[in-house]
Amino acid sequence: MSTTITPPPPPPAPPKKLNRIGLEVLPYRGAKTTLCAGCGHNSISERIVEVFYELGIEPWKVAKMSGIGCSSKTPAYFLSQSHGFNSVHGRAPSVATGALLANKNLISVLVTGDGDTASIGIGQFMHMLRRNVPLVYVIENNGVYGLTKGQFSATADRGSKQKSGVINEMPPIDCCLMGIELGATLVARSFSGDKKQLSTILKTCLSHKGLSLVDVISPCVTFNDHVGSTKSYAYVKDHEVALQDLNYVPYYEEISVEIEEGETKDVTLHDGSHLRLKKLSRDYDPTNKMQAVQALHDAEGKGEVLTGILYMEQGRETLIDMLGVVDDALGTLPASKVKPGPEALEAVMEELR
Amino acid sequence: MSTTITPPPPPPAPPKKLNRIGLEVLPYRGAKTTLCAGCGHNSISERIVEVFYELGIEPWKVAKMSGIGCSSKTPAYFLSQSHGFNSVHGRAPSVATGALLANKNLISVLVTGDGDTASIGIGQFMHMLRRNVPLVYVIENNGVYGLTKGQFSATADRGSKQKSGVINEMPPIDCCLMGIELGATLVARSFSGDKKQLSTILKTCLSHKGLSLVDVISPCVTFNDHVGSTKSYAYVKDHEVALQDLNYVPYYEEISVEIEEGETKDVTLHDGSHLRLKKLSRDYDPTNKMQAVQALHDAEGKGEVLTGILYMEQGRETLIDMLGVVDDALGTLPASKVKPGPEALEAVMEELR
Amino acid sequence: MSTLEVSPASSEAGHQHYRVVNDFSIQVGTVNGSGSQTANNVLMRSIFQMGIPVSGKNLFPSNIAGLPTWFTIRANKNGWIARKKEIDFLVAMNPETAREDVLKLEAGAAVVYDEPLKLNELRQDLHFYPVPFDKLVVPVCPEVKLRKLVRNMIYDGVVGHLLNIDFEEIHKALFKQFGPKKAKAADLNWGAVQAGRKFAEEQLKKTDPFSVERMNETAGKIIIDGNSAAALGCIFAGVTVVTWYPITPSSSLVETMIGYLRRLRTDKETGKATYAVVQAEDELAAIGMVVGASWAGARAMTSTSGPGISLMAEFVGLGYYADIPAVIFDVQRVGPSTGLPTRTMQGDVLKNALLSHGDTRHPVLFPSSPQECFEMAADAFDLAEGFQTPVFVNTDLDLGMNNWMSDPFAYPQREPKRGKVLDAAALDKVQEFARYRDVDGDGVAYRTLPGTPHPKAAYFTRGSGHNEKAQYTEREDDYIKNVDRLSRKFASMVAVVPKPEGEINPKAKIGIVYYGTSRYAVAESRDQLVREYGIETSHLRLKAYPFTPELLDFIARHDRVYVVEQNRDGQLLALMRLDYEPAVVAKLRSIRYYGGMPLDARTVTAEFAQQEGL
Amino acid sequence: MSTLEVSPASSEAGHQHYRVVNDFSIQVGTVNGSGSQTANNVLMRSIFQMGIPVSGKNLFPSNIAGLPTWFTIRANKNGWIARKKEIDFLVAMNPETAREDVLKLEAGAAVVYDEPLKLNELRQDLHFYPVPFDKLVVPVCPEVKLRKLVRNMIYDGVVGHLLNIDFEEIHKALFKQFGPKKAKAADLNWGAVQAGRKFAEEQLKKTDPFSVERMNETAGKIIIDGNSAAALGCIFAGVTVVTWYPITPSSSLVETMIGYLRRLRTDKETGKATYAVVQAEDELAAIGMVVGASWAGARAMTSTSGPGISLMAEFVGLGYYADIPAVIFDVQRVGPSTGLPTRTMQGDVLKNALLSHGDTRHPVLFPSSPQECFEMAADAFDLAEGFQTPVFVNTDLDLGMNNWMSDPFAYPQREPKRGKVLDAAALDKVQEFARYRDVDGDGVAYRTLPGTPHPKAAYFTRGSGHNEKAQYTEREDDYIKNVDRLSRKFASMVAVVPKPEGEINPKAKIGIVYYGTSRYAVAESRDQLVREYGIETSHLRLKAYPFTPELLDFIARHDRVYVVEQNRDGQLLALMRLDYEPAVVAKLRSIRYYGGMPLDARTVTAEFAQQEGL
Ligand SMILES: Cc1ncc(C[n+]2csc(CCOP(=O)(O)OP(=O)(O)O)c2C)c(N)n1
Ligand SMILES: Cc1ncc(C[n+]2csc(CCOP(=O)(O)OP(=O)(O)O)c2C)c(N)n1
Ligand code: SF4
Ligand code: SF4
Ligand SMILES: [Mg+2]
Ligand SMILES: [Mg+2]
Repeated sequence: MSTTITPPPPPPAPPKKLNRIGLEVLPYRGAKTTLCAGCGHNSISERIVEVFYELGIEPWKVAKMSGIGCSSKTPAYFLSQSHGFNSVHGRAPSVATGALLANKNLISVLVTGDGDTASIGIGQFMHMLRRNVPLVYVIENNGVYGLTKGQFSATADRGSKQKSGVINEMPPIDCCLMGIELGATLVARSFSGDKKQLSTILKTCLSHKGLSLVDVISPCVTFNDHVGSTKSYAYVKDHEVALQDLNYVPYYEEISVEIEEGETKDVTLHDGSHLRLKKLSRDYDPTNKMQAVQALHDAEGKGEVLTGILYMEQGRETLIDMLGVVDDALGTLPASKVKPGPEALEAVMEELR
Repeated sequence: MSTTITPPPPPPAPPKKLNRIGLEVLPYRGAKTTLCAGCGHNSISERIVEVFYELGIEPWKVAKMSGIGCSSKTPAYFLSQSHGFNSVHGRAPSVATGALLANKNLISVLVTGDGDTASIGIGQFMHMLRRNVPLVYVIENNGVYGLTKGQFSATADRGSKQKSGVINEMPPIDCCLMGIELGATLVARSFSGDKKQLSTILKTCLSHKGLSLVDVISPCVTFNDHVGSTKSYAYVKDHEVALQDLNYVPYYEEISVEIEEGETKDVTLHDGSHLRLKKLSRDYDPTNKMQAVQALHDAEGKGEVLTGILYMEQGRETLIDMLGVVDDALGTLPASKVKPGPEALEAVMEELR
Repeated sequence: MSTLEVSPASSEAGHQHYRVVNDFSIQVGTVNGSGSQTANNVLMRSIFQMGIPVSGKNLFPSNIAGLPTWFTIRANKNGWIARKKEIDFLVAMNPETAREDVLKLEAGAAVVYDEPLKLNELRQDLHFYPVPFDKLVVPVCPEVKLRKLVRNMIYDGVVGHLLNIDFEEIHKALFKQFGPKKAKAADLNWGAVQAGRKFAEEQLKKTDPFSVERMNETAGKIIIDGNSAAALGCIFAGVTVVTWYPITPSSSLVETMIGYLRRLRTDKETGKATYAVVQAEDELAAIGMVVGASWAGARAMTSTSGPGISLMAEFVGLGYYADIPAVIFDVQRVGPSTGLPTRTMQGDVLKNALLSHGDTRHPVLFPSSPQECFEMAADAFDLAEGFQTPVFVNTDLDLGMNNWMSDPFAYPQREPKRGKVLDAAALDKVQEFARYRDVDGDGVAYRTLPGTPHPKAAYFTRGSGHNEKAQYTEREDDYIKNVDRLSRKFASMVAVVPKPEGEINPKAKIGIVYYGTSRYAVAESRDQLVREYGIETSHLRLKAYPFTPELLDFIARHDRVYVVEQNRDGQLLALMRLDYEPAVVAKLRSIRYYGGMPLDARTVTAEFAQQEGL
Repeated sequence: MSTLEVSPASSEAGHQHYRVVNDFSIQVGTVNGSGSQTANNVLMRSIFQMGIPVSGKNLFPSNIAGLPTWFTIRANKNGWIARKKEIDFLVAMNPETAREDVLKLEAGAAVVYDEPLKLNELRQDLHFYPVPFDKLVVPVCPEVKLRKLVRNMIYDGVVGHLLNIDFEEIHKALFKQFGPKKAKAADLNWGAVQAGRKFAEEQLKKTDPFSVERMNETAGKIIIDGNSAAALGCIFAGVTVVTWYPITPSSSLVETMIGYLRRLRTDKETGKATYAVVQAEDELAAIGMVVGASWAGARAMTSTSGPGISLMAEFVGLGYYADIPAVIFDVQRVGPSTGLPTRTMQGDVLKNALLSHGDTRHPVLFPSSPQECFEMAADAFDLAEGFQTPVFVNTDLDLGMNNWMSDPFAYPQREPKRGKVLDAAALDKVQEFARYRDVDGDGVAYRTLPGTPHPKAAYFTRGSGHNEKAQYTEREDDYIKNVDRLSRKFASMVAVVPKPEGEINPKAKIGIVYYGTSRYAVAESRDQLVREYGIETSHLRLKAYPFTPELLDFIARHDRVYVVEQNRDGQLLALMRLDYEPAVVAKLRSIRYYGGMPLDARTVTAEFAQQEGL
């Protein structure tokens, strides 16, 4: 039996919010997430949506890259109007590098997991760092392989406990330390639960020229959020030490607030935006490489999760700079630019006669 | 036309020198080298022959492992009575790990190149370090791919010049730094031209329990020994800074010389041998990880080649310890040890009914 | 088309016109991560305990929680336990898929569903049983957080009642499933079962024809998945080094093994391990460790699936060319690339046989049941060590991850065959040890292990050119001699690999060749062919590549032979095309299914009928 | 057995009984790293400049300096430039191999040798010319360090005189070799040539029959190696992204390309590069970058050899399954594993066609000459972008690293075919963009590039299951539809890949099928078959897999067809076995050579004769 009901007329739609390039938030969203409810990765996706929307970046300029894993699925869940590439396990760095070689004008965001980056992918990760490939590299770090059901990854801390009770005995690979040592020009750590810090860091990365690396502790609620895990929400909340209070002022906005001398440092980023770092408990100079290394060592010793901008170096040549390529995307240069003329071939032939 | 000459009777052979287990040096030698005359790698092979002979290690206990490259060929040129395995490019760490899993009683020496380790092999290298696989890992570091004719490897210094004039723009991977950060328990750097230091370091490694890493600058005379290269004989001689004057006293010899307080430090190694480190220009404590990291950073900044024992940590569990395996080699355990009885199978079957 | 041995279903459902006993399929559609796995296993196990042949297949998404997942149970008195394409009895718990699931049913099927879904509005020709799960769960499970999980157990009670399952058996199965340590959870769940039963008894009127009756076909049998069976097989074959990198559907092979190893392979005297398991950083390292360990004398293995196979290519080529044993379990899933990680396929057969650049050829074993997973582990090690070469065991997701009933495994009497290894004593006796000399003419040379205390023992292993004495060479003659020996070695394996099983029916003109998990669908399809078309067939189930003479003989005795496989490109047929004379190949036909579901008989029968013009 | 068109050599050497003009082989045996390469190239080039068809093959060890190396030159008036198995004229400079080299010669051969080696004591039936190289080098080269290098140039003078080579041509070749920037070195070396010439004129009495005489067969031709030709081909095909990892024998392809790119592809207006070359950390990264770059719209390629191919497997599978172009040059060497890195083979043909796990199939091109290396680069890019899939160009060490005479390359008039790419304007016109929809029925769907300023442009690329709209799916029907499209796409390529070349001889019952560098030996062997056995053959040289109808037609027209290839397992024949009906396969025979040397005609003829029972 079925009854027909006449629906009431829809209420008038509220005026939609538009960003500075006139887009709603919708094109910045992605498909519905298929990750577990409560997964840290979902919060990171939300931050990405928010940041791109707020900065008013044209979605079509963006290339979303990833490897394989729960984390690597997430590019499907944000920026539906950007091209995405969910490649193979651990090898997103090379794919992203290739994409930027083809089109240096792409804004590339690479999202990966700790297994994807630090286990199978550590080789490509390290060489991408050396090359200072200009992209934003986000590690959604939960210390386990989520998608294959919770085995330890190479970022699992020594002594951290698996759900089954097994204790990790191997020392962790600290991806931020690797980033600092190997050539990333912006290195930060954050926590999926810290909306403001993470958004600010992501915006800073998007204003930076060069490789920016953000290691985001992103708890896996299904396999690594229990007591004994050092990547649980509770553990990270208890052990997080933020290095700075961060504020980002985009280049297209006027700087209004005066900065307090001594306490806050203002850094002008590559695109003219500003990052303001307000000192918290300790003195920290993120342009000092050794200090950054030392701080990470100390934090590891104390079991602290150090968050904030760990390191930044401005002005270093990126891979693209070193290659000295033309301004337009190589991939779509017209034949006239990429096919030398008959006389060029004839000259070569003549030499070989 | 041929003339027959009666040869004079051979002179009586001089009494052959034997080492402490009664072997001549011959079984410690290998096949004739096919490397270029003057190649640093040949000197390293000589040191290995010398060290194993002098320490009187049974050749049959040794497994010589390598990847692919000029350097990786060298295991054929020493210890002809030891099993050798010249595997695939960049993946010797996994092969060596496997061999030690099968037979933990092997003394494993892995010889590799900078391309083999730092380029294609960096992933396996890093994970081997984390596992603290008990072997001696020797990098014959010439900054180039010798066997494929001189392309830069990932250890080439920034600004170093190729024979063709091309300048390297990428930052180098410092394998010692990686070793220290990732879990090697003995990290040293040496120079193929420094016989005494290299021998002493190799002996120390053989007395150490855990992963010992020796990065030996080993000039490639054919492709990287010119002016402008930072891995040439001349450059290294000019820029080498030795951290210590090293002396090794094997466990089976009595310690004769008294050590001078303050100047020399005596370290008892795992097998009871002693390493004596005499301070040179600067104070340096090789058990201090951060100091080691700092020293390498400083040296890089100054263009110095820091040699000697950079870092050591005694007593940490090796992979084999963590696995808690029986004393005998797993590979040759009798069937009675590795095949559970019928009752065991029946018990499992019963549970599944 | 249905295969019930009864009169066809009446078009107006609603009355129980006839009975269908011990011959139906159940499908439970739930949400991944909702704990339905336990309820499903209990259901399957209780039917099994009633002595009825049964199979259960988990059709799950590549996702941890939240996506649709299905579980199919087939109970069949004749022992047909292949997946049945048609669902007879649906339990629709997932709002996302319920409508489509119901619409796909054939007339006469039964549907237990979550009442608010109102599925009964969709069709008139089904037997509907609405159940108010949310209401029922409240009194049995006071703790709100647990309700999502416990809720599913209610359908076991409902279905148990409707199908006439003995509740004693459900109780037993449930408590077995939870184990003694989780008795409290078991009690809670048992309450849910009873609530479901009570509701069904009081509120539902049975109108569908399906039910179970006790049989005696499963006595003494066990229930086990292929991965666990393979794990046990490795342990009883004396594996000593295990390396792995997690990947669906192979992870559970090693994960289960770790558990059993702890229990079965801890040295009694010392309390130490007689094995080493290492989680590698990737598949290149996993196979590299296996190669190193095998070289040093261990029985070493790794387990992976498609993407891992691609990454292992270089090392497998080294193993082939340098005569190094290795055992690789490939729990096949749908490729290429990442493909469908939670769907089944026989997609790596040709690829594994040819893996790596250059001229290579590798043996591949094809287990079809947990029992064969168990037995072929030993075969694989014996083959790898006996022939000093990498060996693949190509199982698949269906076999590896699903629960199967099986005869209990017989204790392997055969001692491990460690192959031609010369120890110090043997070296004393030989005049010269030449690592790659074909002393026995079978292509298999003698080897020594590192650590052998003998001056003659050492040799140098390399993936570059080597002569008989393992010395480096680039000589044409040395190279040819060595790779000819490798060809000879491959040919020698024919005498040793597991022989096919089957039956030559003297009345049959047509033969069917198949392997692995196609076994179940083919058996049932052959029965369908007889009953529906009056066509008798012979059949041969292959267990190994290289092929043995039985296959050639089988083909010779038939006019045409269908090769059934679960991949797009006919990969096993491809190997036959490569190895056999054209006259032989001319008799071969191909039946392929590549949709990623476990193969069902109807698909085989239909394709056969079509190609035969029936 | 010799093929000279003259009366057989007298058994007592020592007198010049007859003349053999423009038909002989020279082999120079030296030590690797001794700079003999220059002397050899000058020798080859001066014969070339005299208008005589010539080829030069460097048979070098996998070593940088110190191991034996050989260079073989073949001069032949008929244009037979395959390697000749028998050496007519030996220059023995290397004490390590000189004896064995001399012992292998056939009676009547000539030997120029370093006097102290006393090779004349070994045999009576050769023409010996002792030369005191060490003495001669002293006056021409005061600098002791350089003598090792300059010494070799002396044999050019000796051989030039003995073979009657025009010294003007030697001079020209030498200065061309050194180039204007190294004029001083050239002068020094020219002095050495003259010293050799003077010595020979004054001290050696010509007794052997071999000499050159000017012809006009090389006018306008160039000398180039296949790798350089491929490099130029890529440049003129508009390559924009090149990635690589060094490996013999492929390194020089990219290294040469880098040089030419700087010169030919620096944007005139801005002085900036219209290309990017990246030396990757390994082959996984090299192919990963190519996949990423191609996805983003570049014409991207990499170059490698066997071990690199194995490492690229996973990404190639992704390219296949996700429809991403990629061009991979495989300069084949001897496998499996590291194999013989400096020896040639066609060992990756089958492997590349099938690379990666799961059901995959890839097109492979087979260039046979530098000219085809040049042309097929464009073909490969057009194919890769046209069909959105990885494409292999299987060249080999012989072609890639040896110097070949060639017609100059014609300027490619065809514009690059960039395939089905929708830009913003095109997107405006389409109603819906569905990335994997087979709009045209050829299996090739339309794609968009990242960075396209259009809201409809974006889609999501993945190696996991995807439907027409590039959405994630695990559905059976979606999967089957997609992989069926990929099969269709592969079939569509047949119409586009380069067609084979050959000739159907109406008198011939037997055909010969071959590809790549077997071309030269087959041409000569066919001539031998006619002259020695009176057997006429047809021939067909394949240029691509998938096979085109011409091949089937060719087979149909002959009783039997020999497939000639340079590998152990008959890899191309294997592909034919996979793709063709048994009746077709029944006609196929296999001639295989797998010793790692460039194929010679004698080997083909002998094998043919044996199989034909001649
Ligand atoms: C070559 C290969 N090996 C293994 C896998 C299986 N696999 C899929 S995801 C994954 C781990 C992912 O872990 P991580 O990167 O930490 O992501 P998370 O799921 O934790 O977000 C593995 C091992 C694969 N897809 N490919
Ligand atoms: C998979 C693979 N890629 C490339 C090569 C080619 N190759 C051989 S040795 C080598 C580099 C060796 O460099 P390094 O390790 O520094 O050793 P060196 O020769 O300098 O001692 C390369 C790239 C190979 N053998 N295998
Ligand atoms: S399994 Fe873990 S990482 Fe994966 S989606 Fe669930 S919570 Fe997130
Ligand atoms: S090329 Fe370089 S590394 Fe190789 S053997 Fe010669 S000098 Fe040594
Ligand atoms: Mg993770
Ligand atoms: Mg090197």
